[in-house]
Amino acid sequence: MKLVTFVSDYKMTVDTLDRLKPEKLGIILVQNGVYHATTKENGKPSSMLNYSANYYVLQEDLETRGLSAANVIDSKVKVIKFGDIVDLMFNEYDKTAWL
Amino acid sequence: MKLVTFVSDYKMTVDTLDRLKPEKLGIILVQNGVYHATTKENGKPSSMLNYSANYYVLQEDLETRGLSAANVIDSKVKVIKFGDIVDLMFNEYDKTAWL
Amino acid sequence: MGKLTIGCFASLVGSTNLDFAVKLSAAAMEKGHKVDLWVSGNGTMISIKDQRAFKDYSSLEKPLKELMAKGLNVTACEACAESRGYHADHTLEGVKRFSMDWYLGSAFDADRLLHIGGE
Amino acid sequence: MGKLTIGCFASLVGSTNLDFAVKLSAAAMEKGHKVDLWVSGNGTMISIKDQRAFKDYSSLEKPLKELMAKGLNVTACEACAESRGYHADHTLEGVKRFSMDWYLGSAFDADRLLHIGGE
Amino acid sequence: MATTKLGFVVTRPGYKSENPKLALTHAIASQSVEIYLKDGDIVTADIAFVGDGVLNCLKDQKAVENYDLNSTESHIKMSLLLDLNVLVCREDLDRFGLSEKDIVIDAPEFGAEVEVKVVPYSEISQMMEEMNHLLFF
Amino acid sequence: MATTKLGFVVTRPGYKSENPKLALTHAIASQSVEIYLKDGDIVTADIAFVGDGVLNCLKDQKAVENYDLNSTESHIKMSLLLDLNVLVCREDLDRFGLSEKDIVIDAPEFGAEVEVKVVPYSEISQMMEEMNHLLFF
Repeated sequence: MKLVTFVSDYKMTVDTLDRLKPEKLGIILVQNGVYHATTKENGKPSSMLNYSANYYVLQEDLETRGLSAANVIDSKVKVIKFGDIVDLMFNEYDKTAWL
Repeated sequence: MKLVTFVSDYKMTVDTLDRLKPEKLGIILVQNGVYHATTKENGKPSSMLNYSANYYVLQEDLETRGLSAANVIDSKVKVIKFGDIVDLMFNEYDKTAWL
Repeated sequence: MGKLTIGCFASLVGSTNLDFAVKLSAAAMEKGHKVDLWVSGNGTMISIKDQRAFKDYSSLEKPLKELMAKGLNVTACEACAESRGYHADHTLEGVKRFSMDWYLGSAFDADRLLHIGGE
Repeated sequence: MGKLTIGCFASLVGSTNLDFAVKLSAAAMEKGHKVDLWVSGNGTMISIKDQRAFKDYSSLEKPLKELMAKGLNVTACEACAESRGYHADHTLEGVKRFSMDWYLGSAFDADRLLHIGGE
Repeated sequence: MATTKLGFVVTRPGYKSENPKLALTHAIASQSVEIYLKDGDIVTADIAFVGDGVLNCLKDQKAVENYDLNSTESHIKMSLLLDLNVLVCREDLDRFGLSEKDIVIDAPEFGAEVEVKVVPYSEISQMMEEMNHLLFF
Repeated sequence: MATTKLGFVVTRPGYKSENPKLALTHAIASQSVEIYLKDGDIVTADIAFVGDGVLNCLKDQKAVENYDLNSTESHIKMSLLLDLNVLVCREDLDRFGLSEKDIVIDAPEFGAEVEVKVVPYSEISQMMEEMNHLLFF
């Protein structure tokens, strides 16, 4: 399957992502999930960025928290808007998971 | 201070307990926090049991989850009821923290 | 153009999950998709009418009404609503109330489904 | 005997935090303590009257009424309630509604305070 | 005549949040969805407990006694009565040192003929592949 | 004539839950609590951001623009205007590679005369010792 997952928390209480092995994986960082794209702890990026996946982060949720594209620490994470989420869901992936 | 803390989750998203160093510390495991008293992962007890503290677990919340005093893995954890929580709060501790 | 079914189970004011669901509905409709929004659990909070809009609390009555006027289909879980004291006479005009099978019925012919569960 | 102030910010049906607050109130009153219960955020859900009691959802109207009859003091955050569409005319009899300073006023002479925040 | 398959995946322990319970009540609602569909069309619901979600399956839950609330155990049994496919991840049970004897497996007192299946994660993964939509709780 | 000191401790990041915001609005309510008290009695509110809670203090939060919602930033500034003691844990800022220039420090546009204090955890610990009651958010 082609699965796009939504990560909405900074500290995760589930480890579902470690075991999902879809043919194609997208990770959209939303709400407090956006900190995975912007925040290093003790100089280390979040392990959330270690999956073999296409990464996206929601611009509105960055801005709400005082962050912006300039704060994104890894160029593989693409800043997107709600309309882009719709296109990803319909055109690039066939199933979704909100973790 | 004499601090009694309530732990209501199994997976914690805050590490507050690591830094609190009260003169006297009590930890009451309630709701999904009761699993810290009963559940080993890969044979290892929860690190929640590693603090230098007096430990308690709420009987009602054990039973609701299909657990009982017989499942408590460490004898230092005392099974208590709501009335005991009241007595602990008023007689043994002066401040509370719900983490 | 396709059909998107969104299920949202978390509350309006306590989290931004419902804000997310409403904004995603708007974006999908703008692109010509049909959208069904199912709210269950604390998410049924969105179905109450006359929520006072303060700047300290998120308020979705206005955007929801605008989207419903454009065809957004919003249904609340009846049992979840009733158990919270949200009765039919306090329901926002246009919001339907059905039992949980409605969500599954909507999923039947959905091209995509986004279930927002979590905490 | 002392005074216990409990503040509960999470919801009735979505979590058992309010169940916990009500059971702890009952236990404290049984031991002769005076109890103030402040509900804010989604916790204001407890203040609505006519919540239908299903066995699949926790229901606190009955124990709450019994405890209020015995002196439990329950107050809901007015802004949190209004923003959710919980208005005065749908409030459970005996539950008061004040602004947030009420909680701090209750804390002033409380011997113990338990603030149930969390998620 | 079409079938849409929904996969309900429970990843969190229960009671603190009502979500694990709502997973089961929504899955059970697949039995009455026909009123919204054309003759012959159906929606199926498979349920999987993975990660800390397997803790929902412990037996002897006294939720009625303590919180006047139907237990998650009783909802699992109801799912069995309705012939739903209920999977529990064996690796996660192992991680917690739990076995079949600790969890709800059958519901003869409800008249249920199917049982909970304790399976390796690979089978749950396979189930997720086969579904049209996934719902994580 | 008595004083009760309340310590509001914010340990989680904001917006996903409304709790960090409620910490600030409740702390601000210490300014109007007198109506419930006798002359001369007061309730004070100190606020500390620790752990992931320090992320609430980032400046330039566009919550009004995106969610039509007052930002946590504006509530911190309001707390400064009201002379509340606002502490931010230096070790946690360091852990995130953040410094004073990244977070809300003052609110001259509100007419606030006090500033946010970035302090070592030991000072927050000391504050907690001095309080009569603690409220963790």
